[in-house]
Amino acid sequence: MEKEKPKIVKKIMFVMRHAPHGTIYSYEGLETALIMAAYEQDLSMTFIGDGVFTLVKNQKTESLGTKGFVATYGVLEDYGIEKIYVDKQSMEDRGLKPDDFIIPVQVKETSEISALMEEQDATVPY
Amino acid sequence: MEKEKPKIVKKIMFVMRHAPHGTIYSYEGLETALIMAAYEQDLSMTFIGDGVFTLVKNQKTESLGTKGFVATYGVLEDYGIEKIYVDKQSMEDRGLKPDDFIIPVQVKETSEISALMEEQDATVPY
Amino acid sequence: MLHIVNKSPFTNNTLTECLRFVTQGTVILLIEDGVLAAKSGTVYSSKMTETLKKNEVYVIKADILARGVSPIIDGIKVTDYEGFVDLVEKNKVHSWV
Amino acid sequence: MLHIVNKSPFTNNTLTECLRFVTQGTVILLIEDGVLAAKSGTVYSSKMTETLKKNEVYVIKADILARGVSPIIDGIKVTDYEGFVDLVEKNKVHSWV
Amino acid sequence: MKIAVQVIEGPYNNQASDSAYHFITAALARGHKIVGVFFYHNGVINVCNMAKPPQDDRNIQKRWGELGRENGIDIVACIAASKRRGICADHVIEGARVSGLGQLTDMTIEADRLVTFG
Amino acid sequence: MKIAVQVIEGPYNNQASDSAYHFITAALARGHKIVGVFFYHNGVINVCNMAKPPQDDRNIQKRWGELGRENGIDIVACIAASKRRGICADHVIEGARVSGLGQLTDMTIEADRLVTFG
Repeated sequence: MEKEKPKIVKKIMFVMRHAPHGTIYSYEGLETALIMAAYEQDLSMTFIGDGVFTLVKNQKTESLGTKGFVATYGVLEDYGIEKIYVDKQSMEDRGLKPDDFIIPVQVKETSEISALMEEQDATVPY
Repeated sequence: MEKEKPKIVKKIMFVMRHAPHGTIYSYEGLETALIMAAYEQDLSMTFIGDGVFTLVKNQKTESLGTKGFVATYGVLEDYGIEKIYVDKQSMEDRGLKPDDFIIPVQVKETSEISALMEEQDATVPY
Repeated sequence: MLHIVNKSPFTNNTLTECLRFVTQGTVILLIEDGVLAAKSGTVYSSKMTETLKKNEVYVIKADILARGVSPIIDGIKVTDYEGFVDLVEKNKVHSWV
Repeated sequence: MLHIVNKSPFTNNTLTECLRFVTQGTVILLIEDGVLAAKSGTVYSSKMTETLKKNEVYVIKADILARGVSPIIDGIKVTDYEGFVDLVEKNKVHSWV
Repeated sequence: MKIAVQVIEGPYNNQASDSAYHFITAALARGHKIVGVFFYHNGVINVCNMAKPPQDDRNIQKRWGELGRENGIDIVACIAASKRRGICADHVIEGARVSGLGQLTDMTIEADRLVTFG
Repeated sequence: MKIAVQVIEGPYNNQASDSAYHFITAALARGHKIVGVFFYHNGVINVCNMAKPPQDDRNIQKRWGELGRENGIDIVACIAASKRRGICADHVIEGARVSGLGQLTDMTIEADRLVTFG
């Protein structure tokens, strides 16, 4: 899709803190990320708290009758969103490890995530 | 208001667990209680968790520009809802005591509230 | 009595609060994000294991599958919406929404 | 950096999670039900007192008044919406919604 | 057994609508009677007839209308909650209606169980 | 300074709309520019023009329209989120509009700060 490219490139981080399925935040948040990806900004996505459940493998929503949107997170990289961070403590508190996720992620310490947040021009929380 | 009185009298408990103002549950929940009061059922209202903040004295919403509905809880008794229970631990965890409330309440132990819940025909959670 | 909880125990204190009011014979049903409490090896799982010593805990299978919750804590019973209905038929209900 | 929190710390873990990411110089602004964390004498107040040793904490006066939160913990600063705007002007912002 | 259902969150935004729907269809399959479904708080959004979700997704609002029509279930959204939110006034899905909190009261009194989804 | 605002919860149900409104009026009083207000998730309910709240209460939706018209602020609700919820299609308050997530992107890029209320 051809877009008139703005000259400004900003650092924008999506901060995902909601579990998938119980509420729509991680689904509609993904929609935002995919649209924003067309604007050639410096995007990243960080999973904190229950947000880390979003990327868990083997989510099967057929028996709920809802759209299984989580696989779509797999296309983030194709859309140029390559910086995917997971908060280590959130992951460990929930009994998860990097292998449990559908895509490769960068597991970060609390202090590293704080530093990344401070670098951003804007954070978009969902 | 004349209502055709149903012959059934049920024990119905409103269970209020939300803080006031941040969300509408305690306000719209009160609306339900006042309507249901006209049906001459055996009603009670129990405040658990952040619900205990609902009855706190000296709530001044003028500078928020919102409706100060909390005083309306004061009419519950006039509407025949006389069983007002407050969970003791929720109250103490939040640094509150019976004097802090706008109306007289019955402070109950956890086990007493459990027993009261089990007596109900229905609980209405807000 | 049947207590229904639909919130994640990692984000919200609803399940913890509910468990305080549980007595002998109370049944707990976890639905929606509430089923995250059924995952083994989390900071919440010992609380669930403790609860299972005195109370039955059920989860909705569709919610477990949707979230890929695995493995689940030993002793938690997996049911479907018809099982949910049966629990409601057998017990008085409180929804901790 | 300014962290904005609008949830009650008694119901939701948002403030606790936010405080984990706070560093030297981070400012915390409590709004809406978040101001309940400013009440003294609660199970959460020692956590706030600890936070105040390293960080500035603000609350919105209108939210404090609406909820009758009193007394508030020593050291917490009370501000209004214009003060909120000034904090946003001085700091990058993250909203913990 | 007679069951009343209350839903207090909006469709799609929260899973409550889906859970309530699956619970009700299972209750009907088990031979129980659903005395009514009452929508309150943001739940009132469930009966708006203008939903156009993505084609590969369920249409929650339409599904409520069908459930009401096909099973003779009273599907009611609270009028005060609807007015406050400014929705659904002239756009209520066929098979549902907007009415007062007295309907919730009637359902609760008539039913053996009230189950709330939120 | 240029500020963008996002609101992700519905009016009345959550205080987010009120906080955002008070924040914006204070920002305008301080001489800042509001580059836009974007409504997402249940926040889209903020722009429906059929609200009839009790007479002694504020009319949040109407207030957003006035804020947009009187201050030339772009007030935008997400179209995908609106369609899913089935609301506001032909009933958008004067002074607001329904558009895509590109608007949120534009606002975020243009602004010095994005503040989200939810």
